Amino acid sequence: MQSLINLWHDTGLYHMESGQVIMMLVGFLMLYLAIKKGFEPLLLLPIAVGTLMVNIPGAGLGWSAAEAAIRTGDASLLAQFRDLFSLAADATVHDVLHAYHNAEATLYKKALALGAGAGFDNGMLYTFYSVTIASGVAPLLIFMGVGAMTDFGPLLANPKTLLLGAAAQFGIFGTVAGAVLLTDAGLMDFTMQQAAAIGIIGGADGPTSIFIASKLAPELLGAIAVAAYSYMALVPLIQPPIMKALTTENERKIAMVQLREVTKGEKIVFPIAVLILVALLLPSAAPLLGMFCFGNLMKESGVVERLSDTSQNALINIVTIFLGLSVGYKMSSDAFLNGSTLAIIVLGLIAFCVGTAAGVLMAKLMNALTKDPINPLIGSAGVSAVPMAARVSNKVGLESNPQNFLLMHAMGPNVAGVIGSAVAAGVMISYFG
Amino acid sequence: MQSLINLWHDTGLYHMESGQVIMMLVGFLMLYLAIKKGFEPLLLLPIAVGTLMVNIPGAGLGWSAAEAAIRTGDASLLAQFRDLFSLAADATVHDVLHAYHNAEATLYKKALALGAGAGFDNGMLYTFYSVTIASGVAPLLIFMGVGAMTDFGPLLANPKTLLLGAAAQFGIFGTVAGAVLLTDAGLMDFTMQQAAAIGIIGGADGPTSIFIASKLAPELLGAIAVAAYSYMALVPLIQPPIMKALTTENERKIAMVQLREVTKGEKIVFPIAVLILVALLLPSAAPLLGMFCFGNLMKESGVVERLSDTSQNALINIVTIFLGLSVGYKMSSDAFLNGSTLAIIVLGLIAFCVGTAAGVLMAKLMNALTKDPINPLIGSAGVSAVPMAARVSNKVGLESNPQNFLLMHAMGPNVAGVIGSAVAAGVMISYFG
Amino acid sequence: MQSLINLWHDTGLYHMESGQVIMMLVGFLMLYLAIKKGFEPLLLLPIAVGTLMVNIPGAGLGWSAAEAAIRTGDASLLAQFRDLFSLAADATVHDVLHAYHNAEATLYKKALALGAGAGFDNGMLYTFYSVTIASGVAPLLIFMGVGAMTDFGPLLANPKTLLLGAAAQFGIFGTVAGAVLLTDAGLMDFTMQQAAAIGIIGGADGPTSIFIASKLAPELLGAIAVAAYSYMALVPLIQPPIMKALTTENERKIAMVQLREVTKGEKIVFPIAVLILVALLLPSAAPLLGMFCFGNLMKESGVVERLSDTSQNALINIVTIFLGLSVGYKMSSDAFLNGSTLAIIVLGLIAFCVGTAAGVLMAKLMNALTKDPINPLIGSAGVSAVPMAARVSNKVGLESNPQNFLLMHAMGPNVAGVIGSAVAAGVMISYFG
Amino acid sequence: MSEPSLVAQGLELMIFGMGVVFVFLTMLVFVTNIMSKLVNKIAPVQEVAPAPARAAVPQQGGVDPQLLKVLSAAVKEHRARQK
Amino acid sequence: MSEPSLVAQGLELMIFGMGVVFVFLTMLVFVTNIMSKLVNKIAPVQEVAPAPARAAVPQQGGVDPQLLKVLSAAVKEHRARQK
Amino acid sequence: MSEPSLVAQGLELMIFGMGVVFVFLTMLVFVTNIMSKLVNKIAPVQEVAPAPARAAVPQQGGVDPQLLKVLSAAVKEHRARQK
Ligand code: NA
Ligand code: NA
Ligand code: NA
Repeated sequence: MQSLINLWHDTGLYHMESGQVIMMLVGFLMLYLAIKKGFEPLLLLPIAVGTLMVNIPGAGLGWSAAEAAIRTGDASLLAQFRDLFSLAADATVHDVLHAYHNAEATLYKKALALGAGAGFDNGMLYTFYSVTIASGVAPLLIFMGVGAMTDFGPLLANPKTLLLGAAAQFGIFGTVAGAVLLTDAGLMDFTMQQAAAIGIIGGADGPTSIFIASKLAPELLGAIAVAAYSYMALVPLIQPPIMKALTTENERKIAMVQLREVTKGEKIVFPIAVLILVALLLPSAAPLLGMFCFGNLMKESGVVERLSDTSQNALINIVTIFLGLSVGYKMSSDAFLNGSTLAIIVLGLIAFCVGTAAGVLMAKLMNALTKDPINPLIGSAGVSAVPMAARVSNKVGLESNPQNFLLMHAMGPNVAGVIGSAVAAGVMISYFG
Repeated sequence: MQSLINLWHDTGLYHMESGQVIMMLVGFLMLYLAIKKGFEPLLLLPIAVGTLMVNIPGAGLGWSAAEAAIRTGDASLLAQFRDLFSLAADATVHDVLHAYHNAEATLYKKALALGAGAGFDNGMLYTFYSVTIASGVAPLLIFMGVGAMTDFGPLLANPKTLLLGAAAQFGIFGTVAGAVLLTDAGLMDFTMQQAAAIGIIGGADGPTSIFIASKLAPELLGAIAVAAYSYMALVPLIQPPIMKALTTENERKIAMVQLREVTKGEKIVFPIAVLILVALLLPSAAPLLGMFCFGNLMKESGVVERLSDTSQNALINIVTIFLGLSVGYKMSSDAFLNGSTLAIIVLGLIAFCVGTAAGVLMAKLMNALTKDPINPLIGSAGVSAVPMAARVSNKVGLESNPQNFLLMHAMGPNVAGVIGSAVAAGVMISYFG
Repeated sequence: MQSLINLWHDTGLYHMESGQVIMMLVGFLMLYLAIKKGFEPLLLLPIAVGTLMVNIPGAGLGWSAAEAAIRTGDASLLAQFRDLFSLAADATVHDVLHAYHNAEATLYKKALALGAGAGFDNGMLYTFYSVTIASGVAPLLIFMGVGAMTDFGPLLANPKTLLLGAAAQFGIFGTVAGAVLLTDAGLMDFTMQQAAAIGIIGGADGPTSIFIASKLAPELLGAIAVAAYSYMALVPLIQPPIMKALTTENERKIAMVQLREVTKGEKIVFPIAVLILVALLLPSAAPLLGMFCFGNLMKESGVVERLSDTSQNALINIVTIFLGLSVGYKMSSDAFLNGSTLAIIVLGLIAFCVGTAAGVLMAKLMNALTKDPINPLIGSAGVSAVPMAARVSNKVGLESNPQNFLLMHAMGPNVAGVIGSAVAAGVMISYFG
Repeated sequence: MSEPSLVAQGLELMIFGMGVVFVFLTMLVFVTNIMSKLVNKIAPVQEVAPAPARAAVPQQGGVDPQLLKVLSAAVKEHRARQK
Repeated sequence: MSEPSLVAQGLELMIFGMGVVFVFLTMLVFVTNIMSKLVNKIAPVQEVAPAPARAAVPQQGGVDPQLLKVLSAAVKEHRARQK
Repeated sequence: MSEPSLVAQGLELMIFGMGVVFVFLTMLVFVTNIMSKLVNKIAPVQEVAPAPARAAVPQQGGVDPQLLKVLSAAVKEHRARQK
């Protein structure tokens, strides 16, 4: 009979909390957006499933061995955790969990060892998160694969579009300032680290956002990742109104000079040059830009096609599956259902808008200062979101001048935006390191 | 000269024990079955090679750093292990090993640290086993890949065949009861955990068997895995006599109603529906069924083809290689050459037979109760062993009625059997958790 | 303002040391050789990028958490490390680092835990190195993939060419003796382990060299790996003069008997036979030869094509990427810029030359003793470097006799050389184990 | 409360186990039937939007299916004319 | 030395951040321009040596591009003649 | 028992090492010869049973070789006629 009761106590229904129900609805919403609306499905679909799984009540897929031991262990084990965290004898499970989640590294590891020693296992999503994200490895491998997919040709043909990729990063740093001002006004309560992690959404680059959030504010990682990928998917809706508001019809009609042919040699040397510049100026950007340049060099060198193919396909796909599920681990109701998430959504949108505007305005400025005409519509592509943002530039351009194909011209600032946000990430790691 | 003696002492011949010779013969037998007989070669071939490797005398491919230190370390190191396990000063290497293998988690980890600290390394197969099976990750990834290969169409066209997949799981639980009765009769000495792990062989699902065995009775994992895969390969021999004995010629001639077309939408929503039901009713089945549904959703959603392809190919292949070799780690002579293995082989066969019979009888019962005719031959497919069991249903059906193609009808219970045994696995985890 | 200074202190320029500049030049040289000269680019390109990355000043990609804590932690943390290593209170960062790098295993692990506990992370390349090379796993997986790419047909058609693969291993052991004599003469200061690790370069087999170096002399791994792959690429330059010097024009014209057809059965049984011989005679060679035979059996059995394909493609490519970058971790200026590297380069070249000569001389000896004529040019292929060395035999042969195609005949000793150097590696593991 | 005998535990696990399996799969029958009706009534499937951005990267080793279609169509015509 | 206010830190990070981003990318503009000129003047690209040894193993699932070229050329001719 | 000198150890390793390598590979020559005879006499290879179940899944990104054969045959005919 006891077993029957155990079994009922083991059902999800018995344990279901309202927060978990809401998070499951969030998971379904993401599935809908990924499958029916085509919102960055490669990431959003695994994130959605991870969200559903981590919120299955009682399944403990997101629990470490320590959390499982605290939640489901017997009284004597709980007492050992109380001792470990120097809590009073009447501290509840909730108190112990709170102490565990806020423990500094050494104590945290002792708690893990205590849980594992008592025979508890890490949950699947916790394991995936530790190996892929907490270690920092997964975003770097994605960056390597993206590097191997990137063609720097259009950028090399017109290097000054790098400046558009620089300007658009104002979306990142403007948002940091915004988050700080919100805190100062008492509306929110962000630390500098959290403000920086939120700002990086404006980089419009998923792996960079996850990389920085895991280092500066892992508690916000779920919301940041979801916001970053969602807004990347929404670029075709977000950008055009801003682009049109900041440009005149005549500016949008500007035809640009045909891009010159770029040689194989230039393409091979460029990633090496970037790497040298990183080494000289901003070592803290070395992991992200190093792996990005490595991937690109594998592609352009032409001598390691097998490795380039694998990093663009099997490897990046494997990593994407685990990365997505792992982000789900940070989509538990405690982590997601609070005011921060709302602020992240609002600030993330602002970051995208500001970045878009800054890119367009920079293009207008350059147009005023240089000889070769620049269509300001390609400035918006500086936010990254490759190749979506470049396609948006092209589409808006065609509306004003059906003969004017901006796609290739916009690819320059577009890939520059990737470099730009990796540089911004490096600045943040250096600032807080 | 000493070196020459060392070298002789290092040969396999010097150390070869009879148990190792027998296990190598078992390995050769598995190779023969895999290569010449086509018995589930994807798993049996790596398991066979793992078996050969782990039984190479003196190579220590299956030793942890602790076991290597105990077996080959000097006297002072052995004394440290004696102290660790609180053994008397005259405890032999054999006693220390015994204490090590039976140590509880904390002490076990201390032993590993002591061995590693003395400069010993984990053997290759021990490493593979820890990472893939002990962590639980490999069977889950296989399940994801299988999910991405599974077509639920036939099941969705005729959902009541799910009940056939339920009935066939009686092979699992009937065998548990059998193992317990054997123990009660004094013929064997199984714990409840061991009985449950053996029963799961009746699920006719390799990864589920390995997943459950690694959690409930890792000491039996080798024999359980080999039995599960061998009997899955033997389905065409085991099932037909039972199917024919339980059905009349007229029953076998029953023609079934043509299956309706299933829409893409249904196929997309189905894995989500399964996941919801798991969340509500049986969270302990969440890892297995969650990954299975994730794989299927990747396939059916159609928006993440790259991920679906990779999980069906590169990823599942990589995991299969490591999983197979890792099972070999549990094929050492101590673990395999004992009465338990014989009992596992006998009970596993009984489990398959009982499951087959239960499926057929359930089909006859449903046929009596419902309107649409069900050919009872498709009941046997409820054991899983996809798609072998469904093919067997089709083949036996054709013998009685050369115009009656049961393959698609049998695919319904066949995939239902996969869900059924994952549910049974969840029950066991919940029962012993 | 302080932040600005921090940022300047964070630039690479501020920290750049001359050693790092030189190592970066070494990295560029390797890139040049890989991309423009086609020197084993699959390995040299990732190694080169790893070299660049690990030498980025201040980026710490090659630092463990402990090294990062010692180098960049505050005074109180440094004091804790001083205590850990029992150093005096005035020990400098440099002294502590020295103690850390030379600590025995237990103390080393404590230092890692102390660094991690203080919130420092392992650098990317350190992580890759630990997982792929220090664990020994990556070279073994490469060996598995190479096994799945190897055709033993030519060897099976003429098994006595195995002896050529044996003779060429004199390059390995002769070099060991040479390194020891250099040390005895006071010219160098190698331990036996280091001498052995250097000698293995003569095996002309990259993964074997890395495997042995990681076990016997990890401090020399970078130079050994680079030397091994570079000389493998230089085989077409190194071997022909030696081959011509040791043979007469008439010997080079010898036409060999057409190779017989080899059956599928022989090809399937051969890797199993090798594995049995390993088990009986040289268990210490079991990891390398076991994985090699496993890969070959997957290929030849024909029943696990998916696994064979994956091990030849996705898996070996993934491992190669990480292996290459990880070797870069050992290309820091301290480890590389010293007399040892020069000696390794010289001794490695000697090893190649001696191995080549031994193979050719053995072929001449066999030719004198047996009936079937052997063209001594195929002896040089015994060094391994598959299939480059066999092609060289063919090319030199064609120069003397444009009708004489030696390629297939040379493939026998060529793959025998792989087995031979794995056996030599086993001898070394056994000798020092 | 004394530990029940091993046999009792085994029978208990059997009954509970089969019970849960049947409850779960029976409910899944109902859920599936309802789901199928709902899906086919309320939301007849529309083709999903083409996957954006990086999904657009061609599959590994893949051959343009369009090209293959063109080629095989051409070959068919070619053969037809040969007859 | 007291900790600067959060707002001050935020503004500081903004200014430094944008500064570094612009300095880095501006230098990259110059480096790229110089690099392109150097590369195209000093070392006009020669085809690299064919990748040796294991690189020669055919790519997974790949289709011989040469074959496809032949095929599609054939199909084009074929169509041209059909017109 | 004093430690032998480094040179003595080096020579010892050389002699033992080459000895083991030759013993191992010489035995492998014999084993291979015997194995080949046994295999070809006792068990002439039959085709193995087609790999079951999951092995049947088509390889990643693969192109139907049959299709390619048809296509290239067609193209050859096509060309032949053009001459
Ligand atoms: Na960006
Ligand atoms: Na089943
Ligand atoms: Na060799």
